[in-house]
Amino acid sequence: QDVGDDGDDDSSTLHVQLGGSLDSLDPQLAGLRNTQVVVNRVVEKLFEPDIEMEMEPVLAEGYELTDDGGSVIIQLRDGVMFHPPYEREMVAEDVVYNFDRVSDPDTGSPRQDNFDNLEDWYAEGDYELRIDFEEPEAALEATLANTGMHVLSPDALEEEGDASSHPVGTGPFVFEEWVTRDHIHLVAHDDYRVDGVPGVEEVYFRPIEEPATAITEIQEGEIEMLHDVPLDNAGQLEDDDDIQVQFVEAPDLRFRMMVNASDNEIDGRAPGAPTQSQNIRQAIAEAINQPDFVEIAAGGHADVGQTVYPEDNVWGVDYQPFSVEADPDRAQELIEESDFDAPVELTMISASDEDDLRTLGQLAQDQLNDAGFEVNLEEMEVASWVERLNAFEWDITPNHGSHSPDPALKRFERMFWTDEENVPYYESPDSNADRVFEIFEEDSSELSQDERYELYAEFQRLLCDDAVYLICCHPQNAHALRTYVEDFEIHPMDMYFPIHNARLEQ
Amino acid sequence: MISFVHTYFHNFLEEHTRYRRIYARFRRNTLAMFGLYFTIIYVIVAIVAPLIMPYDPGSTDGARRLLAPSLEHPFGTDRYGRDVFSRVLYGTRISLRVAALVVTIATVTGVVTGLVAGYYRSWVDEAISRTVDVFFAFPNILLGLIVVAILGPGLNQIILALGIAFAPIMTRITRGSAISVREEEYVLAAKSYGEHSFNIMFREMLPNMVSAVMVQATIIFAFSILAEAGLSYLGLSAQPPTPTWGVMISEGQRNLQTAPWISLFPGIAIMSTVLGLTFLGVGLRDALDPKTDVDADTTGGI
Amino acid sequence: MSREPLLEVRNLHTEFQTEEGTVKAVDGVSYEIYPGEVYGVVGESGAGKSVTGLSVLDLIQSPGQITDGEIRFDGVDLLSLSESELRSIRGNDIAVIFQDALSALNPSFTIGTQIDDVIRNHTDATDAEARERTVNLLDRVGIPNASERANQFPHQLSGGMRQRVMIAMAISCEPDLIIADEPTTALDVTIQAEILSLLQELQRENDIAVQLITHNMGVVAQMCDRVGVMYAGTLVETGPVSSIFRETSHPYTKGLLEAIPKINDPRERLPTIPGQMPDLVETPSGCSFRTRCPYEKPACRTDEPPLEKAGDDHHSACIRTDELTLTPEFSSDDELDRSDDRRDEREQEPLLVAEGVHKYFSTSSGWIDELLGHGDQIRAVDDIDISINRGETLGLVGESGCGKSTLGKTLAHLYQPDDGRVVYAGSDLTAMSKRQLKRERSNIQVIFQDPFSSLNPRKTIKQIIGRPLEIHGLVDSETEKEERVRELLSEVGLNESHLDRYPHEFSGGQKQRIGIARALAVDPDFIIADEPVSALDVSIQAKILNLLMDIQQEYDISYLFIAHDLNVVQHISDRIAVMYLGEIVEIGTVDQLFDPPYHPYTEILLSSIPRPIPGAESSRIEPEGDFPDPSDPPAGCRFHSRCPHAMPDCERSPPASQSVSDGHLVSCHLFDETVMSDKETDIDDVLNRQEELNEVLVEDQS
Amino acid sequence: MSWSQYAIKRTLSSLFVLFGASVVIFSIVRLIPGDPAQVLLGDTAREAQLEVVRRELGLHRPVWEQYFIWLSDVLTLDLGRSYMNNQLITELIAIRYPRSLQLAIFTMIFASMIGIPLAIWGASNRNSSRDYLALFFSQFGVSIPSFFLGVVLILLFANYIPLFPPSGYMSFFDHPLGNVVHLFLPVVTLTVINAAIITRYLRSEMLENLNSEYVQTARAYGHSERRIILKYVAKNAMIPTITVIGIQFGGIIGGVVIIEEVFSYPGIGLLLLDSILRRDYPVIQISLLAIAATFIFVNLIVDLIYGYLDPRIRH
Ligand SMILES: Nc1ncnc2c1ncn2[C@@H]1O[C@H](COP(=O)(O)OP(=O)(O)OP(=O)(O)O)[C@@H](O)[C@H]1O
Ligand SMILES: Nc1ncnc2c1ncn2[C@@H]1O[C@H](COP(=O)(O)OP(=O)(O)OP(=O)(O)O)[C@@H](O)[C@H]1O
Ligand SMILES: [Mg+2]
Ligand SMILES: [Mg+2]
Repeated sequence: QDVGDDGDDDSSTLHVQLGGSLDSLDPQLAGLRNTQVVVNRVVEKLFEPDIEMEMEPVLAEGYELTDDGGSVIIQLRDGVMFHPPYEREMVAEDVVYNFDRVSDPDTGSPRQDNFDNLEDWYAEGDYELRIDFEEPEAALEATLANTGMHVLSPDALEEEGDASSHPVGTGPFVFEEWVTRDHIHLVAHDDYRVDGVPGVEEVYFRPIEEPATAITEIQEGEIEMLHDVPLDNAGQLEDDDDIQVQFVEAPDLRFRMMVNASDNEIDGRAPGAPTQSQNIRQAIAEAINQPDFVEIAAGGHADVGQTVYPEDNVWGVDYQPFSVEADPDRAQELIEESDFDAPVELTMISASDEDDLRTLGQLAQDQLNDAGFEVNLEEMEVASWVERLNAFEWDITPNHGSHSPDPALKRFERMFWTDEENVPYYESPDSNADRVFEIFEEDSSELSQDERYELYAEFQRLLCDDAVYLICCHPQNAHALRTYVEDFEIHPMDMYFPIHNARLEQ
Repeated sequence: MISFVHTYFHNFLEEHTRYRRIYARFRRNTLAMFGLYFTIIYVIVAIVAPLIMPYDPGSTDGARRLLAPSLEHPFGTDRYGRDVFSRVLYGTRISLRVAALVVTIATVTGVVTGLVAGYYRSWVDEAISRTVDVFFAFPNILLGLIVVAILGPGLNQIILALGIAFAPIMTRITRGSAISVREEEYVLAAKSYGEHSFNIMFREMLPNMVSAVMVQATIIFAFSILAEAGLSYLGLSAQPPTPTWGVMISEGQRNLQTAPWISLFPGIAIMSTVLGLTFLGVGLRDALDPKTDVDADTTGGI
Repeated sequence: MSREPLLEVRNLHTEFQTEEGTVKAVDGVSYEIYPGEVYGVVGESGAGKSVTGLSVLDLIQSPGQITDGEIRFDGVDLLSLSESELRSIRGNDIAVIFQDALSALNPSFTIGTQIDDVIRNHTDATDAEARERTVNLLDRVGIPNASERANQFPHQLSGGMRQRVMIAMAISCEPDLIIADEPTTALDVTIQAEILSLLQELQRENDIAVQLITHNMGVVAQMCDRVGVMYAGTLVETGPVSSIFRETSHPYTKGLLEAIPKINDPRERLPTIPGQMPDLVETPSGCSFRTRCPYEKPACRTDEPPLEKAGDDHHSACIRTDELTLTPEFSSDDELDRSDDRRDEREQEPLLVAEGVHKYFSTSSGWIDELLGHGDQIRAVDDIDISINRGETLGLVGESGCGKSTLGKTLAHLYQPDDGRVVYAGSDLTAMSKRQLKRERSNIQVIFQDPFSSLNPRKTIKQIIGRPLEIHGLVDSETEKEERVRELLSEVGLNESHLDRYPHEFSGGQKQRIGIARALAVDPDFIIADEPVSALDVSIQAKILNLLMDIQQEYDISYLFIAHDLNVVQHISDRIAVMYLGEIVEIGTVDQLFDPPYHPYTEILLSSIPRPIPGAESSRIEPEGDFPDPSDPPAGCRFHSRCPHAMPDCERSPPASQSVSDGHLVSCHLFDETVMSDKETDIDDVLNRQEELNEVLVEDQS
Repeated sequence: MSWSQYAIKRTLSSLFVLFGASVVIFSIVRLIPGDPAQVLLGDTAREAQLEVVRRELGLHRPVWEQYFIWLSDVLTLDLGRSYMNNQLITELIAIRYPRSLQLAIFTMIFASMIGIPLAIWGASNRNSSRDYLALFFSQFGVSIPSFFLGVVLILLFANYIPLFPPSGYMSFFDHPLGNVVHLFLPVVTLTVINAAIITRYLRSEMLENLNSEYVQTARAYGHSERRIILKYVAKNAMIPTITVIGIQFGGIIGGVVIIEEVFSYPGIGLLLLDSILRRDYPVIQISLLAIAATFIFVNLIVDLIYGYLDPRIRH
């Protein structure tokens, strides 16, 4: 429930559940996905994918590539107003200011890599922004739509130091108040450039982690929408006549296991760890029972598939080298082919305060134990998990969540980075690592869409064969809403939660 | 089984009048006897759990998830398709292990520090007591939480954490008891014939503090089961696939409306175990209480 | 008897259901109390005295129950009354005074409130009236500043004051009968004397009947008109106090009377009663005393003797009453020459010498107190010089809290003195290393006061006595140890087969014997006996005293014998030291101490002892005020605040120790010629008075 | 020792304990593994970025230096900002703490209202069925895990019979009714447990006092059983019970972690749990300090009351 709600049901207040609380409201700095869910409707970017996953200009109006493809000139929308009390029109300099901020190492944004291919950016007048590339850019719109490319009010940033507790942008909602662990209050931006948007006067985001609680709350009508529908419990909500659940295939969601193939001793990796052997990794892949993951981890609302992108996705490939249901016998055979004897001991780390990770980890543990492995599952808090993850002190770990819909955006996964500080974990000798990195590093901007597809299809197949990046299933994105919430249509990527379209039946 | 234990216990106590009197007092207390029987059953279940579990407590099955209690699955199944009954049985073992080790750690630490503080008094006492005061400012569950945050989650860490968390109360109880026992003249007597301090503490004083320590240990035993469950509820205890009751309750909470049995049975298991232990503890205290233990034959001439 | 009895108890039976069986605590007791008389009930511990008293008011709580009998008060059968009718009698017509006033008073209400409550409970006095009456009562029982004191809590008062409060409460509703259950047992002799005389005064003034329960024959003799002697739940003898003492007709009463050490009695073994009281669960058939009775006949086994007439208003439950003459054998030797059997000439070589010993305790608890300057120093032992010769017994007396035990423990080196030296057989204990000290520990041993706490309840007798042997390497093997423990047990008169028993299986007296055996185990030369008999009944006390004297004779041991009872101390000692507030005020041989002159404090102590001689004229000298706070002792002479002879000098300067004759030291300005020379009062006056007192004391014995 | 002397002494020793607690808090917080910079930036952060953040947070200084900086900040009430969202910690605490306080106060009021009469009622009818009822309730209440009771209550009163909201919080000033309704289930849960503890403690105190000699005196002076129990015994038994109630109160404030988690009640417990998970050192420290300080403060107050009512303990 909320604080500050005036209580009369003037039916223009929306209460929305969030699956977890936030750390920060600074969209350029925050690590958690939920921050994006909330802030994306307060602070906008130049582009954003629509529900068809087509890129749509938001703060931009259009763009023109220079002939050599080395630069782009982006026309900005005019009449875009920052929120009060920093009300003024947004101009190209403001975008430059934001780009400077994110790319500046001193800011400490985890989104710096967005700028890896951007050489320079400057305003050409109030409504034109010019960007020079290092290399021609294949996925320009997607890059500009990426997390961290938000345009915050420079005035507000100057005044407050950062946006972590008070984000000021140009979006349909104005940030009003945040009481940690309690609620985030947004109100309609009256001067928003689109008429009739947003559809409600106020939104309260309430973090409710406990699924049972969230379900009760929406059934009681205490809240109108669940952002994070536990897929497991979706059936229960669907049974309720007052509630509808929207599902959509998510291009960016996957339940996956990372398998540590590295033999890099600098990272404290013991020599001769079993997962350095491709046989063992493949045995692991054979041990995974995808339908059980679909049922248990996603309550049936997921698709099987072994490659990074689901089959129906633009980048999807039809490639399933391992049995979809577990094949313990095959796994045993693979183990026998390796230098290891069953049961093979594996160290799995997982996070105890992330429901999905726990489920993935525990399921995988049981399935592996049935197929000739002995998995020591260590659950820890996310904070420790991240630390362990980065220290590579594990053989296998569940991971989940979303990332960019375009594989060319080199934010694929931390484990593929190859700069000085970040040694890739994936460079095991008996693997396709070399070719994978080659593709990863390859500049695809010159290529046609079909050629790019082929390239990344190969990439996915190689990755799949190597069994370093095991897809358990592709969960769907789902939201639940009371039936009197109208005009809301689910977005395939849950961080673009189109709450500004929702309105309440009078 | 029970009657065997009963007889054995009885014979053992028969040997000594003091114990016989304690046992007689204990036996008249129905609740205490209930607690004793319950605890015995609990310990037996913990020991033989692997033999009587119908299923592997960690075995998942997508096709059998969230089944209501039936003959096949007396307590139903959870969302992983695991058999709740087997898990509850196995959980007994875990909670017994945790509780037994926590009690050991807390008792050994608490008794040694409490005895040293109560015996030496002066600055030693001051240092120990103030440290205990400081620890007392943090509720048990918080101490556990912090220690687990430091050591990382896991059964052994929980055991250590709770051992640390419960030691101060044991220190306090022991110290209090040591201070009063120290005033007894036999302590002075031992000193007067040159007994070593260590022997005075552990051979003269400690045996006379056994009942206070034992009663407190039973209480800690019960409380550590509760505390472990609480910390597992927060996801900080044993690592999967080890089932602990607290983890089961917290896991079941997400399916509470549709499959309440997942949380309910482990909850009942905790409750009845702790209840049994509490009755046992209270019964013990009443039976051992020196105030009711008046020696009737100490009056009269020579 | 022309008057109607006020209280008439007939054939009272009170039983307790316990795990061991039914305890027949009161087993057919009949007696009556007439208006205005003091009826004493005596007997050893556990005889059923208290239960009898409580039964009168039907205050027996579960698991106890009055199973039979009749209690008539003022003609009304109390046992037939309803609870509320009984309540209107309790405290109003019959009041009770308990032994331990601290626990008998409610700790969290002021004493004023507690008395107010009683008054308002039985009268319709308003709050203000009740309080006024309370203050008057407190004033009446001798509490200074009564109106302020009324607002204090029990723990803020001294022991004597608390007992006065209990008395005030008892007389608050002008009862006809007061049941006083050992009202002075917990108090020091000087305070006991005050309380007894207060009680007597009030009783006479208001014509109140008193049932006085006590185990002290002296108190009985001094206070009572008639007496009932209880043994094992029954009354064995009852009658006027003088005939009980002078025409004793029950062997038990005789035993009780003879076992008391008396001033001027010869230093020899005391007559004792053998055996111990049977437990009240399975009383033997016939006379319950027969197993301990020297006059037992076969008939005693079968017949339960009824109370039969043994004289005017004198009854005794012994079938041989008529045949026996049982007048106690008090020594009648007026001119007893004590130097005969005292060893003052022998072995004057000092064994243990304490020089300028100080032992202070701090009352602060922890560093915060110290930081704040809270807490004071209690000078428990303040500059004491003392020496004990080989083979002698030095008695140490003084009021509770004066530092006797502390001195004892310091001499035994259980406490490290804050200043001064303790030299034992020529070597300085205070300068010794731990190792040396440990060796020395076998020479000095301690016997403790409380037989219940001085033995570790979790150890067998063999372990308890054997441990010192092991520590000092006096035995080489387990069998040798066992052998030696057996020897020691028989030495102290215990059955050798009791080796593997635990302390709780022994009676108090037996435990004390075990304690003595433990002290003897390491073959010490010097034993500090810290009130070894204070917790025991007279009959047992006599046996322990005998044992201690036997041992001394056999092993040539020196004793420091601590007690607060001068009678006991003088019985066993060669020399006596009198302690007051951390200092020794007088020291000398028994003769020197009891023949004037002596210190005013010794004089008070001596005069306060209730003597077991009915009708003896009270020669009590009243001290002034209470025992002062040991953390804030009076300046000058510490005793001046209570001294009847206090002079201005006494407040100013502490008296130096004066040698009045060979080995007789007194710390009092009265005996300091430099102080007294310019005084009006002649020292001779003092001496004369004291001479008279002494004559009275000696006469009493005949 | 007069009461005021006692009060000064107790206050000083409380301050000392508080100081000890602050040292303990500060040092254990440093022992928690996990790099706050890493948590702040997420698992995709790079080393250079982490270093910047660490510097910003002052994590590069020696620990003892950090402690004294922290202590002086706390003493000047400059509690700093959260690592995570840069919120002023003073504000965070000011919002969260009163909620837990409200929970604790309501709980203790109800628990006392139930526990005290129940104990007196039970003890005054020793071994009757009423006594057994009180005894059973008290044993039952201390045996049930709070979170389990909470879960069951949610199931019963939020799901099956939807009377109360299962979670959340409403400000009393904006929504008096909503506030009360939201407090209902957590307060009931905590009340059952705490009332049981009070009952258990007070009952045994009562029984102990009923065996004491002053009760015999009161009987001997004709006071009625009713007055003996309700006036004499109850007062004596209540005095130490106050201490227990105080300890419980402090315990609730600190132990609310679990109950706040069950009911998603945004109090200081959840704040603490959250910040432990996020390695938000400044918030962990201050929350722990606030909890410890409450506990120490409540105990101080209770001891002072105790010392006032029962002058014996001043010695
Ligand atoms: N509440 C009780 N339960 C069981 N036995 C009891 C109880 N009260 C007294 N007795 C027993 O009754 C007997 C008489 O006790 P009582 O207290 O009257 O003795 P007493 O003569 O007053 O002794 P003392 O001088 O020690 O006070 C004792 O054997 C005692 O053990
Ligand atoms: N360990 C101690 N700590 C503090 N004060 C003490 C200690 N032992 C004794 N005292 C104090 O020292 C004074 C003397 O005590 P001590 O026990 O020597 O007296 P006592 O003459 O043996 O008395 P009693 O006849 O009651 O045994 C008392 O005021 C006592 O309170
Ligand atoms: Mg008695
Ligand atoms: Mg003493």
